[in-house]
Amino acid sequence: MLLTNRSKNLYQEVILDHNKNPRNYRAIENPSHFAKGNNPLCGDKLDVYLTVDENNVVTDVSFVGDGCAISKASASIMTTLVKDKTIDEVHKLFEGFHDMATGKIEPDDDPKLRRLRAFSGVKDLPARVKCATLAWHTLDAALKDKEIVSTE
Amino acid sequence: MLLTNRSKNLYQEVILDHNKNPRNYRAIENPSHFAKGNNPLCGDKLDVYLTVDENNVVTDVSFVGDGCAISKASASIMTTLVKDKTIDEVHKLFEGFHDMATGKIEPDDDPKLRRLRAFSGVKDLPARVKCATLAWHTLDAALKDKEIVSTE
Amino acid sequence: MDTVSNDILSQKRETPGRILEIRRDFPILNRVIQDKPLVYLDNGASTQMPRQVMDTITAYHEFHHSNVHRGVHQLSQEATDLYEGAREKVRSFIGAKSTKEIVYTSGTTAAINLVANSYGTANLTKGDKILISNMEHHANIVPWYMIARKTGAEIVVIPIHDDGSLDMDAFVELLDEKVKIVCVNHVSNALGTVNPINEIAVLCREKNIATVVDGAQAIGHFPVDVTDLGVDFYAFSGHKMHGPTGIGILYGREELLESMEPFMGGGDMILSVSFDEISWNELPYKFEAGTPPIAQAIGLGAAIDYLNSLDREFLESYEQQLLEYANEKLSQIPGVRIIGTAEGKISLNSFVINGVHPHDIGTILDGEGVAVRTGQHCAEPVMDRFGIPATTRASMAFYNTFEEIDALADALLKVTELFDVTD
Amino acid sequence: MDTVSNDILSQKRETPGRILEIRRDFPILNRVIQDKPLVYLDNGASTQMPRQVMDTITAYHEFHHSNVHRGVHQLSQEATDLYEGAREKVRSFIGAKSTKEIVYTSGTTAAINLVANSYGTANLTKGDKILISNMEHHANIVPWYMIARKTGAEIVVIPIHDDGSLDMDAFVELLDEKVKIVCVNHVSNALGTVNPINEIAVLCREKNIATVVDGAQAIGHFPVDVTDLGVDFYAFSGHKMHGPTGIGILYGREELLESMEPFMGGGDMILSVSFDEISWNELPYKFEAGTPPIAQAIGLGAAIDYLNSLDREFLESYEQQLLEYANEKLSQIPGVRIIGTAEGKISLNSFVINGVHPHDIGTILDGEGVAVRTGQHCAEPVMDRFGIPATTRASMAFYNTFEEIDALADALLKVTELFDVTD
Ligand SMILES: Cc1ncc(COP(=O)(O)O)c(C=O)c1O
Ligand SMILES: Cc1ncc(COP(=O)(O)O)c(C=O)c1O
Repeated sequence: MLLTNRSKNLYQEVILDHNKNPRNYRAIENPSHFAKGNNPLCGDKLDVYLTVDENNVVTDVSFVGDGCAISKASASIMTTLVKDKTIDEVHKLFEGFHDMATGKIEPDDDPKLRRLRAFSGVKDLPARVKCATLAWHTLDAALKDKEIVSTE
Repeated sequence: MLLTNRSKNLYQEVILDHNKNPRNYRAIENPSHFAKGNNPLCGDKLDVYLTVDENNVVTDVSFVGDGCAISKASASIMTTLVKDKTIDEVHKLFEGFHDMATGKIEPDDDPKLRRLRAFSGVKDLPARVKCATLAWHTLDAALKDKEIVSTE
Repeated sequence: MDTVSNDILSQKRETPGRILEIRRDFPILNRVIQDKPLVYLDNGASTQMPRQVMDTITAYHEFHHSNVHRGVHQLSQEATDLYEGAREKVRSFIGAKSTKEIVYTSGTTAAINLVANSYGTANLTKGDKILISNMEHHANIVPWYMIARKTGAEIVVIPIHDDGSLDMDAFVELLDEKVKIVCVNHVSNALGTVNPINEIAVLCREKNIATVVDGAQAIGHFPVDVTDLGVDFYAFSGHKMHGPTGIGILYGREELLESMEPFMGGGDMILSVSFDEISWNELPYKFEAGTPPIAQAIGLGAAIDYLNSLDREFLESYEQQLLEYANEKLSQIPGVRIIGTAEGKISLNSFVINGVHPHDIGTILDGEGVAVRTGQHCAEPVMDRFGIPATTRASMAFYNTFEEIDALADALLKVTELFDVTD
Repeated sequence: MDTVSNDILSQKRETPGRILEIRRDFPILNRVIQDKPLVYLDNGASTQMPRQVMDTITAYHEFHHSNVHRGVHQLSQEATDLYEGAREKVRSFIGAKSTKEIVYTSGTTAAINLVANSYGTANLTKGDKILISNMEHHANIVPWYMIARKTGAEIVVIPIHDDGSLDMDAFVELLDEKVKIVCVNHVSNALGTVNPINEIAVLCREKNIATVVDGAQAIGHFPVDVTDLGVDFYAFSGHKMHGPTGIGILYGREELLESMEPFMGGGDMILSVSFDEISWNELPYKFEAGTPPIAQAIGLGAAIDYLNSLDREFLESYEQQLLEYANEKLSQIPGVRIIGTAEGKISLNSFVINGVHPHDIGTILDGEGVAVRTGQHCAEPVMDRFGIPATTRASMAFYNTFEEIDALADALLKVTELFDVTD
């Protein structure tokens, strides 16, 4: 089966896998932070849960929601990456991811983006950037104690 | 002085003369019929007064108003033509005039239109047809006992 | 409507030469998307424009442009003649009785907002009901929601069956004396369903209920006669019938339009203005404030000329063949479920695929040059009704070919392979 | 503004080569009217479109057309990029802070109706005052008249001086605590007057009064910076700046737009819809219901590109030379009186001729190929103020020439000879 480059770039094994078997797909009972994310354009909806300890370290993180493969895989991979990181590190990662998804930097520019490089293909698909970044925006909102965020 | 044909056709001596010296330009004290005409596009305003006797003959007719040369001359010439005519004859004349002004018939098609032929030029100027016919529409409205008529 | 036997459908079909000829009028159909020829199946969102309409618009700007109605000079007269001539074309195209019933607006949405504001506000009070079908586009919901909040009227939903057809029994039961307005689309943009507008209009006319019909998806697909249909208001957009954006039509029955107050104020819709007293112009100008979309109205007239130059009966039956062929092809793809299977449909298929989000389908299809729409199609209540977040929609026009349906099916197969979809 | 001595003016003047070159961009300027070359002096009603804008619109239809915002496919993305790119061009052209402040409408009239309905209704109650200048176009009167009737607010007129300038002393006196909204045009279409908008805006901002500025006649003639001006709302139309009909802009200060309810309802202006609850989209989409005028917005962007490609400072001073030349020429015609002689004016002359109705002047000029507007110019209160039924208006654009002013003067001389006018 031959897909054009653009789609092949985006729908890599890793994304298809995380879409099918999302990690940390559950609610946290008493999260210290929580937010709902919403991309009305395509109907993506995500809840992000976090437990942050007194040292500003993310000790647990999870998500629940409905959405396209891109948004789901992005949320799943995000949860695996931010666990055990400080809030500061999380913010830096978000920034880097955002810049990569919007084509401002290349994934190779920053070794920390290695495990997010699968999403670098969205930069050619402006309509999909919001799918890829929804989970991150929602996480960001949760940490800022905003309860609802929309990426439209 | 050379004017293009179209304007020359329209602004003939007879129209310029009636515009400058309108006939029957006065109010009638106790008219049997009266109407106000209004062409909001160019601000033409005309009052038409009529006295019709028991035999349906127009024994007196006059007008007062403000307007362009075409509408004023048309009103003036109209008053000179309908005097002493029966209402039936007036209606026929209006019809013929209307058909000529809108290009449906030629002035030569009907000897009764001889004295109205100066207005045959408006058929090439759709924006001016309403100016030429305003007085007649107002006369018609007066005879039908409509008090206000607008040709827009 | 032709019936085509299954034997024929399961084979590849050849597109008639007449269609291939028509395609030449549409330059955009030659576009290449990522090395693949464009397969434009997003006609429900907006249709493409033939060369003839483009040329008319350009010629207007090259030779005749001027403001309309207000000028004695020749360009203004020419522009007015073209602009009002287009109105007469619209009148005749939809079988209205008089050009007084043809109001130019900026689109279907603006047309319905006009009705909701001018007719709705004056004719609705607390406790009155507005019936709105469950398959409406937001354009025929949101304006009524806003007016309902203002007037205290209540919105009542006309349910639809599982196949996407209107529940006419339920509709008849809902028609009590509190109902003042019924809002239905002629064709659903999310389902393709063609509604029995004439039947609805007859029922409403008997009870003096106003019908507001959203014809946006009908007008480009089959002939519409508003007088035969017996509706009170009918709205549509130029860009859904191969004409320009920025122009739409509100048809309104003269008697009703006559009774309504203007929606917007400005130049050209008044007879006289002072700061204390304003009198409105006559129909249809009362509803056309300001400089109208002149070039767009003329372009719409050109689109009507274009459609009239084609054999519309043939096109309609051809579009039905496209639909049947698409049905057949889609049924062969694992995991596909078509949303909207009513008997009368235009050539449009909304569908979902087991476990694959429409957005992903849309992106992968785009990579194959196939342009479809994915999402809620501005018809969220339809999605709620069928319990799905969104669909993928392939919406055809008469210039689409059987080969393009094949391309759609091939691309969908790639999706199901990639996502490992089974039935 | 150049000052040109009378000696030079009384001679024939030669049009600069740069202007003759610009004229080549406008195909319609080659039109012949009854064997005479067209002299288009009706730019106040609508301006002509350069080839560059026509080509952009055609190219859009040939290569990129699709509905915007809602699609994942490439055409939709291209159309959206072009459409939103044009919004950014508009933002930068008028110095707005954010594209959130740039709302596409169908024209100036629709823009002002939006403000009157959304801002007016929410911020006016019985006894409040709306100040409206005596030189407004109906577009900035009628919507307020309609809202005043609904809300019980009162319209108060800001008087003008005999030269057609705003009476600023009277304005300052009128600014009491009941005043909620001030409506002024930047430039009067009937008089040509340029109003001191910045001064007005500063006075209003101090008192928390909203300023609604009608920029329809300003935008094509000189650079406008809404942030520098300090206004709250600013409206203009594409067709008055060499762009298409069917498109206009409402600039609104973000804070105010944010606080306002939508004017029209439909697709694209909502976040979510059910029959019970609807939530609005963010700025500027909240105010853009339905399929927007996509091709027209892109055409407006092209018009901005075109204007930016010219030396606007030179054009502005050239237009002032045209005005002075026209003043001189008109003063030589028997019986002519210019209405509107304020110090700051755009290149536009309204005038009357003793004993000759403007309609007759217009027809005779048309016979000479000279297109002027005659009538009330949708500004009846101006006519009432000067006690005249109508005027003849010659309104220039940068592509007009000194020779065209000569042609106007020659044609007017024919009028005065025909009607035997003396001073
Ligand atoms: C000063 C002024 N305001 C408003 C308008 C109305 O603009 P539009 O007709 O494009 O809505 C015009 C033009 O006719 C105008 O000259
Ligand atoms: C059924 C239906 N109604 C209304 C509309 C709105 O039309 P427009 O966006 O042209 O105003 C559309 C198109 O989007 C539609 O499909």
